[in-house]
Amino acid sequence: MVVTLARLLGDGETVFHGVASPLPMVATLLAKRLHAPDLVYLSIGGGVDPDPVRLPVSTVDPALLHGTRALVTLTDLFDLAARGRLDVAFLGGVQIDGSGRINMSLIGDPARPKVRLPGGAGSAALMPVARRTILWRTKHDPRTFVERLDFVTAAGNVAHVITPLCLFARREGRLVVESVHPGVDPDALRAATGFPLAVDSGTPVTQAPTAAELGALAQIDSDHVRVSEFERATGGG
Amino acid sequence: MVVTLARLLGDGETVFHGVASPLPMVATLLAKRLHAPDLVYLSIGGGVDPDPVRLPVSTVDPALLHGTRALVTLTDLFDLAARGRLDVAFLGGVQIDGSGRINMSLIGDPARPKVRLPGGAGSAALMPVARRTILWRTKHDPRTFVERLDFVTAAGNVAHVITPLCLFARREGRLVVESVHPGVDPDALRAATGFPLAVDSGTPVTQAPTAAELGALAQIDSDHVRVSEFERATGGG
Amino acid sequence: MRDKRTSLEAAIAAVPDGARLALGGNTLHRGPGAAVHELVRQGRRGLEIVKTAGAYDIDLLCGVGAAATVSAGFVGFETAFGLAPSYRRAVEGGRVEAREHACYTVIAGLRAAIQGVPFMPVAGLTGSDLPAARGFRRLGDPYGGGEVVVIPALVPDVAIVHVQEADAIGNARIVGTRFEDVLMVQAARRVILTAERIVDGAGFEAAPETVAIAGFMVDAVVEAPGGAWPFGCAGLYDFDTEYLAAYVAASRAEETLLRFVRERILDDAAAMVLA
Amino acid sequence: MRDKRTSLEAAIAAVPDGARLALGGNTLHRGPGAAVHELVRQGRRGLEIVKTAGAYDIDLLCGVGAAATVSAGFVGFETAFGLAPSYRRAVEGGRVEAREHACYTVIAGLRAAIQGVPFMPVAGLTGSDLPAARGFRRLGDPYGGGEVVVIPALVPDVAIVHVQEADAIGNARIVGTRFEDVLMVQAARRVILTAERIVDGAGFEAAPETVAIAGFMVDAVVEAPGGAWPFGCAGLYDFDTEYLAAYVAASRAEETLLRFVRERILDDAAAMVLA
Repeated sequence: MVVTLARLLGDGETVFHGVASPLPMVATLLAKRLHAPDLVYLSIGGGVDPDPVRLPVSTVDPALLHGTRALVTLTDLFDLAARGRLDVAFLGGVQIDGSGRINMSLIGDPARPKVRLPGGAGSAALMPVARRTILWRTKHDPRTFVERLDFVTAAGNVAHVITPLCLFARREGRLVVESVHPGVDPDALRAATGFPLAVDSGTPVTQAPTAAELGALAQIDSDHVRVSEFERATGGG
Repeated sequence: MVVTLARLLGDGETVFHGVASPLPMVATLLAKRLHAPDLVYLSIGGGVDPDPVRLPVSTVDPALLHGTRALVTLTDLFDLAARGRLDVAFLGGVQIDGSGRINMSLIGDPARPKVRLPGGAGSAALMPVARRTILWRTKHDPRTFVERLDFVTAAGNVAHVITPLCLFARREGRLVVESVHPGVDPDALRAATGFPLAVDSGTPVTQAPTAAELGALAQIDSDHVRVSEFERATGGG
Repeated sequence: MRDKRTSLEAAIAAVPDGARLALGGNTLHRGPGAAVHELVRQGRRGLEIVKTAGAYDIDLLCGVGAAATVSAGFVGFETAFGLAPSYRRAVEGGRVEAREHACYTVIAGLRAAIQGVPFMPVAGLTGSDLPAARGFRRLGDPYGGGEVVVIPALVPDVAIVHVQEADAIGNARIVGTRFEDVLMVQAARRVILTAERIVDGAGFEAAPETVAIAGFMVDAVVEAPGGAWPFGCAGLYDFDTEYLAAYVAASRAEETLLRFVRERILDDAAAMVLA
Repeated sequence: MRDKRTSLEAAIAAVPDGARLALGGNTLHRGPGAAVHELVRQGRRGLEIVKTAGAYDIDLLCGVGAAATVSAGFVGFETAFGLAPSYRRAVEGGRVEAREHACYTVIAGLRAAIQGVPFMPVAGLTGSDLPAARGFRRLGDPYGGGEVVVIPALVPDVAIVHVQEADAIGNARIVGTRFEDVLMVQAARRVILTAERIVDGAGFEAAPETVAIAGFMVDAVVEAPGGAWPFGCAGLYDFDTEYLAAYVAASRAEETLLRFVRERILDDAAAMVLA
């Protein structure tokens, strides 16, 4: 997943992630190492192009200030996006619908929710104004990928959604399967998704990580911080 | 004048002046030295409670940062006033009318002015929101103190106006003579003022500077920077 | 400027029940831990907590019944420790009102407060249910553009911010990220700083550019070594993984939470971090 | 990030005729003097100058016919040198439009640009003729408060800011007051920095808190020792009293101004300050 995320980032692009976002953190550092040396890496903690010595499990950690030459504030970053100058925002979603909208707010009746979720953080403000948003989710099941959200926390310029099973792209306002990860059965993918999907044996398979990609990844995330996300998926933004 | 200005400032008050404001600069430093040690002195350059080694002729000069422990921006200072937390703003005025409104913009027809003046700087924003404004002017003649302004650059909470001839206070929306400077003839004062004034031999006389006040003034403004204002009166704000 | 040093007890005693309270820091970092514990000790009630992204502070204040309202964009312990159990339970049980924000709308409300205006326009938010759910209005652009959402001013009665270094009159340095702390200091009616150490402010004169908070905006300064704990404090200590894990586990039920609070917070919390 | 160093000539060549141009600094201090001289040399026309309080820069650009519009709160040389003669003459003669602002309304317009919103509410301005003269509209508060003036977004096409120190990718330190420079950098579509010296940015890593401008917001970096002159540059040199007095005297009539420009600006201005 993290290698596929990294491949979505272009050289020279300005890329942001928020709290609780280990995968985007690793993917952005990986892209910078591999094919996007002039990518501008911004995170909620305000570091610009940090070069962390160790990867933190909290993505607001001061470790993400190491090697930064300038500090900006979260306010500056939201402003940057608001005036149309942020290329990529990474956002999470506890529920994601077939048009790429997300729910991070609550499950059940908004007036008296059954489950109160953490909240969308910056997503409602960022998703409509970032040039493109990449969603990621470490669970792929019908409770996550739903036909109808209980609450629309945010909607906007979603370009891609990555999951442990596939990579979605958004075309004409709908999520479509761009590639299926190696070894994933099309029927299993359909069964794991709460909205209709066009996927069959002819659907492209996600290119497996190359040796170079895996080598760079091992260097960047030697502590396997990215794995923490699969243990506790609270989303992020 | 500068001693009278200083006496208008209370201990603990937050006091601001802008560009082209040597007299307020000297008066504020004098008040802090004499009776208002906890006065907070803010100026357009962003210094807080500076302790200048030499007094600059430009009141935006880096000399007004010496001894400051924190820098704020002009934006921060306007915001402070806008939310009602600035006690005193010193502002100038090329024309001042009988209700204490000022013109710093132009003389003649606004569409095609005969004289283009420097502009009101922050005054239109500050005068209505500073808890009180003190105006100063180094000329007192009927072209300055007028019945009708050619353009109302700013209006608001004017408390006092100081001139080389007298100290005005604003009561019920009108400027009234609070005290006449020593040796100023009431008739001459009336003749120098373009709007009607109640002033006669019973009008209080401005208390002359004490030896202590003059001594402190000589220390603070040993270069007589305050005199520059009487040579070139372009106002300030 | 006058000396503003006081004790933590006295500073927090000036936070009334029902206050709208802005807390500095973000998720696990540089929150005012000692001040939050003192609020718990003093049994404060009815608070509205204002923050972009909170964790331990908001969860604890909800768990002990000190908070009535949470105005925040995110409440959770990140992937390190997961959801905020007491916050969830209090909102789901109707004891706390969750006024969800988009982080940027907290910032917009604070900006309106700072600028002394009734509302602040904010870009984005299209397609979201949040504006309708929160009653955020739209205004047309009188200069001929489209509509924009406007956020009402959010004026905290009190802001509490923990810093690495302050002088006696409230000038303060923040090492690392400033989060929304400087906005909170400007927006609030009253400002309490807790500081790892109180220093002679004359040392700030050589580099005033490094001073994040100007003393004239501050009302009280409290010396509180370890005062962010269990939050981390950049340059000095990390967030306390062991303590937070134990806290989140205890927070999953009211009984275990209250026992945890009795044993580990109502006793001397400061002693722990210094041990 | 990519290396953004270029020559002053190339950087200024990217400022088109008719551009809305924000200039850093304030009155006599840290204005981008070298860049302004280069605009004069290249014969730029039709510029709109945006600044809270300008002096030499605005007066000169008006005097040589480079500026068509001035959006500023104050134009003058302070009590040191008095009024701005060429600015006055150009406005009074109808060759330059003076869009008077209240300084804070320049800031409000830049803030709207920074925040990507069409307008910014601003407190104050009651009783002033400025809002009507400038067409600033009022909006009612949809949350039940009173009316407030709103300022339209003021998006500079280019901002030029002179700093004491920058690295090759545009991270920059400003010594002393920052004025509105950081707002201009954020608000503008394109940002040109002139810097007293270009340094190795690795040195910024030890104290990123002291870096005022983040490189990713900058498009071009020009090494320009003495590049504020005749403005002062805090920590390095004062404004040039003798030169400015001669300039203001020359500025009092078009013929003397143009002779002054030919003799002292179209020749090598940089050589003078370094002599």
